Amino acid sequence: MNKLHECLITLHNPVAPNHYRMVLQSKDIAGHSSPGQFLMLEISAGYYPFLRRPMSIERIFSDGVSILYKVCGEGTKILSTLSVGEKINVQGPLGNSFPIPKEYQQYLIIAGGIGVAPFPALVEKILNVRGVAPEIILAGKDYTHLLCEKDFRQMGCKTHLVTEDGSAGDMGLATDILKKLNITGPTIVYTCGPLPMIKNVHKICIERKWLCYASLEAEMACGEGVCLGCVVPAKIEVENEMMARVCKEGPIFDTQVILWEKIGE
Amino acid sequence: MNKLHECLITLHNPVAPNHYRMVLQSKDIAGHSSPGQFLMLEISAGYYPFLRRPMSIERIFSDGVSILYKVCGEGTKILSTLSVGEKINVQGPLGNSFPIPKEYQQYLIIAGGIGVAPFPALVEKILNVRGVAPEIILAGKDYTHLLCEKDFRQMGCKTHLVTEDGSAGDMGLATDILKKLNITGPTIVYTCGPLPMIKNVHKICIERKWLCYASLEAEMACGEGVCLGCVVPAKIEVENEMMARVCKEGPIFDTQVILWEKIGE
Amino acid sequence: MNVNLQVSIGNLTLKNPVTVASGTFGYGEEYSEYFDISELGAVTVKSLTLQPRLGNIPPRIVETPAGMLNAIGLQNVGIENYLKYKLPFLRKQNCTIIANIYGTSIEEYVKLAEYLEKEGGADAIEMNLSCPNVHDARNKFKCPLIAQSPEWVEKYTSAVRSSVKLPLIVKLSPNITDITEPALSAERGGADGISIINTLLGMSINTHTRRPKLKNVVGGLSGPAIRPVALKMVWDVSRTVKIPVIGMGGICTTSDALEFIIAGARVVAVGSYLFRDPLAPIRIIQGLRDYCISNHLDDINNLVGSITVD
Amino acid sequence: MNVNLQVSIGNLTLKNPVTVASGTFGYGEEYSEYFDISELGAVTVKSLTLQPRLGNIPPRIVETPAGMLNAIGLQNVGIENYLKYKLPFLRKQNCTIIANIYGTSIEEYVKLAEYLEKEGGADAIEMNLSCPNVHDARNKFKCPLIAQSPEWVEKYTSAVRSSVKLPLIVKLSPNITDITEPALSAERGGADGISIINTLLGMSINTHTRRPKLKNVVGGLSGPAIRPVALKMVWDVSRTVKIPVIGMGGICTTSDALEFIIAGARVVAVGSYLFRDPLAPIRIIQGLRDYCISNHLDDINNLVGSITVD
Ligand SMILES: Cc1cc2nc3c(=O)[nH]c(=O)nc-3n(C[C@H](O)[C@H](O)[C@H](O)COP(=O)(O)OP(=O)(O)OC[C@H]3O[C@@H](n4cnc5c(N)ncnc54)[C@H](O)[C@@H]3O)c2cc1C
Ligand SMILES: Cc1cc2nc3c(=O)[nH]c(=O)nc-3n(C[C@H](O)[C@H](O)[C@H](O)COP(=O)(O)OP(=O)(O)OC[C@H]3O[C@@H](n4cnc5c(N)ncnc54)[C@H](O)[C@@H]3O)c2cc1C
Ligand SMILES: Cc1cc2nc3c(=O)[nH]c(=O)nc-3n(C[C@H](O)[C@H](O)[C@H](O)COP(=O)(O)O)c2cc1C
Ligand SMILES: Cc1cc2nc3c(=O)[nH]c(=O)nc-3n(C[C@H](O)[C@H](O)[C@H](O)COP(=O)(O)O)c2cc1C
Ligand code: FES
Ligand code: FES
Repeated sequence: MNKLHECLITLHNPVAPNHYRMVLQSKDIAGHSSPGQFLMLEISAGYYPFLRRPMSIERIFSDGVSILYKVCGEGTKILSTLSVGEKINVQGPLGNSFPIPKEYQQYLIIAGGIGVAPFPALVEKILNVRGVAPEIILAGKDYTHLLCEKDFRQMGCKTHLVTEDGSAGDMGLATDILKKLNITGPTIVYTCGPLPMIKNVHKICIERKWLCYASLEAEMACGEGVCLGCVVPAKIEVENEMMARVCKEGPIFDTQVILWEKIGE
Repeated sequence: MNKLHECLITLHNPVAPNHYRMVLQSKDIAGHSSPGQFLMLEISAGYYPFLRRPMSIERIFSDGVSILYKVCGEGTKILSTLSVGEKINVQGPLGNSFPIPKEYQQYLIIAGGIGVAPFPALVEKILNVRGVAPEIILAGKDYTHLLCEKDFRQMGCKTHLVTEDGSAGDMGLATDILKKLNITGPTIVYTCGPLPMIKNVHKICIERKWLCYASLEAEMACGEGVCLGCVVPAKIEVENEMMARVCKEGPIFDTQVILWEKIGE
Repeated sequence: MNVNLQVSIGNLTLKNPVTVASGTFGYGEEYSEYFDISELGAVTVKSLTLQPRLGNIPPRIVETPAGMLNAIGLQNVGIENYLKYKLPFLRKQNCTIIANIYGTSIEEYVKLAEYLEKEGGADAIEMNLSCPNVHDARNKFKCPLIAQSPEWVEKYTSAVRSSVKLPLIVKLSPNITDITEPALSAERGGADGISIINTLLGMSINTHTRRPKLKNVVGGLSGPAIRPVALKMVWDVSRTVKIPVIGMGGICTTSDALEFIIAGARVVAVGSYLFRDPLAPIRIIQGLRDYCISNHLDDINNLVGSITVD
Repeated sequence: MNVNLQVSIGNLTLKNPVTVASGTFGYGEEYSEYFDISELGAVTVKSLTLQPRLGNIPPRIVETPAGMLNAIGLQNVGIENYLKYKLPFLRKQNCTIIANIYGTSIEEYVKLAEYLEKEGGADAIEMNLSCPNVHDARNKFKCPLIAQSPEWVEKYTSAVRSSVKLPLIVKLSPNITDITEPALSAERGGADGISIINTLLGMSINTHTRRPKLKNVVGGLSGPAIRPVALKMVWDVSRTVKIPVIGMGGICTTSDALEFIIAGARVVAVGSYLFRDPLAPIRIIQGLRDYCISNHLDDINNLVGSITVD
């Protein structure tokens, strides 16, 4: 399978202040992608920026995939200026994907801000393979940071909104909702968003003996496991401590394998 | 006068293979420009490329100026992708301009390839201030490299075409035509193009005791005389040998002051 | 036209002068999904140490203008795992292998080299005497790299030289006043080739937290940003020593590779730019062939050091 | 909020910590068309020599990824013309002046400094001991820069120190194994400040002609490409010496300037980036003020060296 593609941009829309959705045409990428995987985008032809930018796959269509991104630096700013009809060099799909173990009847997604990006594809897949719609907690700074709400509702998901300023849904954090939710029984939690959120979700899951899969982020150079730049301390094989590559062993990790105490900040 | 301008691109057309004309909106630049001066264009917001690109002013309108350029490297390639309606940061006008001394009744322009760029503005000015249309030798590799021919004819210039492959006009070099031209009396020659052409035009002018002004090119960093990167060996003030800055003392030089023997290649 | 792209380092012949820089190609598996890695003149593997190493605490990389800083800290599987799990793949692909090694003493380098030779783990050995990321950044201050001491370079080189027969390459650091001094030492010590350059020391600060962006504080700068510096050092060294120079530092395109070869590099390595374009080395091999053809050169060796300086 | 931006080098007070790098601002006239140059903490002028110099034969500059190479070769009007034709303008504008000087011997440096002091030609002197473009590139090989020899740095510095009272800054080269050594020498020699960095040696080759793009073969690399290297050296030196450091190397934005100040620079200089944006220093002065306000700092001096390294 070829992992380097010149993709036509077939859609590029603002979806919220500073947030965009881009659809990339490629049957090849679409045919090989699974929810949770990501792409490395070549932002410009020159050396500015020098490195590609990692972006989660938001949705998988028959002839392409979409990404959902936030402008937060030079690279994403330039990305946001590209027009429909232009081409962009895309590497991927890369990394592992969300496991959907059968033994769990309940699926709960907890997304913080732009961390929602990988979940539309996941919801579709769970609907397809398990026939249930996951419950979702959508958290954000304010109402403009709650993305994909409509999509999730259309797919039949029970969706809880929570904002730090109370401008939509409850006021508070994702974990406030999580603590209040009346869910019992074997549950599997999928989460993505700011690291402190993921850490807290992980703790709550441990207490409840739930399985928790998080999509992690790290500065990446190669996206292919060769530079060893994107690592996170983890215990993956038989208690063996290692530096796991977010781009290869991840980006999806069972949060129990992450050595949280060794992660700074 | 402010020399830094965010200019709207109001026209951007291919005029020949790899050649473009761009019109930059700015009353300020238009109001202060003279034929022979140049602009330094910021090609992109990032550091690729790092330096601005020098471009001659082709024509001066009431509310802007045009440039005529050839794609020959990374910078001009990126420039050629900009669209009408986008803005570009332009520094200028910079440098000196073509002198039009009264004592000469005959004006002859010799342009090689993209070296034609500064001459439409010069022809307009000579028409305005002297009421005569200069005679023009337009030289190029082949017929696609003869630019502005129509413009010059419309302005009433007698125009001689010459191409290396004979695909338009005579076959040969600009200097072949120059040698054949039946011009006598005090003549002033303006020239721009490849350095060997300029050198040969200069030699012929010396023989004929004609005055010759050339627009020179040099790698430039600042365009403002501070980096001393763009110099050419010259004897400008009272026989004093110096390294003249193409961006400040030039780009227009009386070819007699250039120390041709000290220019390599 | 038939063009010879073969070049030699010691008694090793590479089918073409293009390899990859250690640490930017792993052990070959990942990029073998992108192209047939046996097409490379050689695969240079990530630095190997006696024991597996976890490397530095992240963040380990920062993007910089036209380049990047890394402070990986030599995370690697260790020599035994390499021989057991990585080597068979490379051999199956039929790759020419340059094994890069890193030790904390002369003895460790010797052990690593001997082990590699005994187990057939490499076709040439590259001694990394110049990794900027394995000391604590604050102590590094008065604890120079081996490559910064011409005297030590010679000692290290000759110790390894006298214990193995494999072609021996010494990788030097650009963080030095005069790169030709350790280069001459390496040659005297018996090296068959010199790799330049490893990364330039650099750092980057987060102005909000007022902390270094790299957890290890300091890292190594690579990428096109450093290309002019690398090229100058290749020119300096290749005029000074008689053994071949393996040039690297910001090589992205055929034109970049040509600059290094014309300056005097017998072999060129693509490093950080692989992260942008994994196919770059293949494009360069083809591009070198094309350049030779259009310039009527039937042997790339005639291009090496062909710079004219008046 | 009132923010103090004043900083000192020796007994000279600058109204803010932003100057320009020697050789990128001429003698101030040109860019005074763009902004009020007296708003700068100081104007640092192009290197001055005893006699006017024509400089190197062109081509003198080459663009490189995120940077440029220059081989100007110290073209300048000479000290007398400076005093006669350039100084009056700077004085009329009310600029604080750092005069950068270059000599080919201790005596020349002393003469230049004494002349400047006598004629009131500067408010501080910067000794350029690190110009990479004034030797023939091929001889340069074994003819190091003064700044590459800690011993000579001390001799040169103390000679000038003992002949003038003006604040004395020594400008060092990054082409060195350990920049702290000449920095310590300069301090011992009596310098009031250290400017780092001058350019990194580099080169570039035209692959069609197989000749160097610069007529002088080798040039000095500047611009954002070298910023991480410069920042690391500023951090190293400012932890080592007690005198102020003037940091430069690829500074373009307020954020870049902040990195240098947080790393330990008391003053920052904008160099090559002026060619892109002549207003950059003014933007940075305003940006530093804004940063201080939003970070509740009433004195920029409290930011100097405020990096946290755990
Ligand atoms: C596996 C993965 C999936 C991601 N998916 C998405 C997504 O779907 N939508 C989205 O908006 N963002 C996503 N991100 C984050 C996204 O990659 C960064 O926001 C982006 O790289 C910022 O680039 P910039 O040039 O705008 O920012 P700058 O700050 O200018 O970037 C400088 C450097 O830092 C890196 N960087 C900056 N922020 C991050 C970050 N949060 N994570 C990793 N590297 C970073 C950049 O890649 C670049 O190398 C993902 C990151 C990873 C690792
Ligand atoms: C005063 C002046 C006026 C000019 N007017 C015009 C014009 O009207 N139309 C036009 O097409 N071109 C003109 N040029 C040449 C034009 O500036 C170059 O073609 C352009 O800079 C090439 O940039 P690039 O990035 O495409 O090429 P690259 O080769 O990638 O550029 C690399 C570097 O070399 C410099 N460079 C390359 N070619 C030249 C050149 N011929 N002269 C000076 N520097 C060069 C670039 O500016 C850049 O710094 C002029 C040059 C000068 C000095
Ligand atoms: C992420 C990364 C890891 C590296 N690891 C090693 C290493 O393990 N051993 C080594 O000798 N050099 C290592 N290097 C240095 C490269 O081999 C090379 O010398 C340097 O990056 C310059 O080349 P480039 O600019 O093309 O990347 C590493 C470089 C990078 C960017
Ligand atoms: C065109 C040019 C000319 C320079 N001339 C001098 C000089 O005359 N004296 C000097 O000490 N440094 C000179 N420098 C070095 C700069 O002062 C500065 O140290 C270096 O460029 C790094 O800063 P930058 O990356 O911001 O340009 C020159 C640099 C450039 C680009
Ligand atoms: S990004 Fe290179 S190993 Fe993960
Ligand atoms: S381009 Fe800087 S002096 Fe002319």
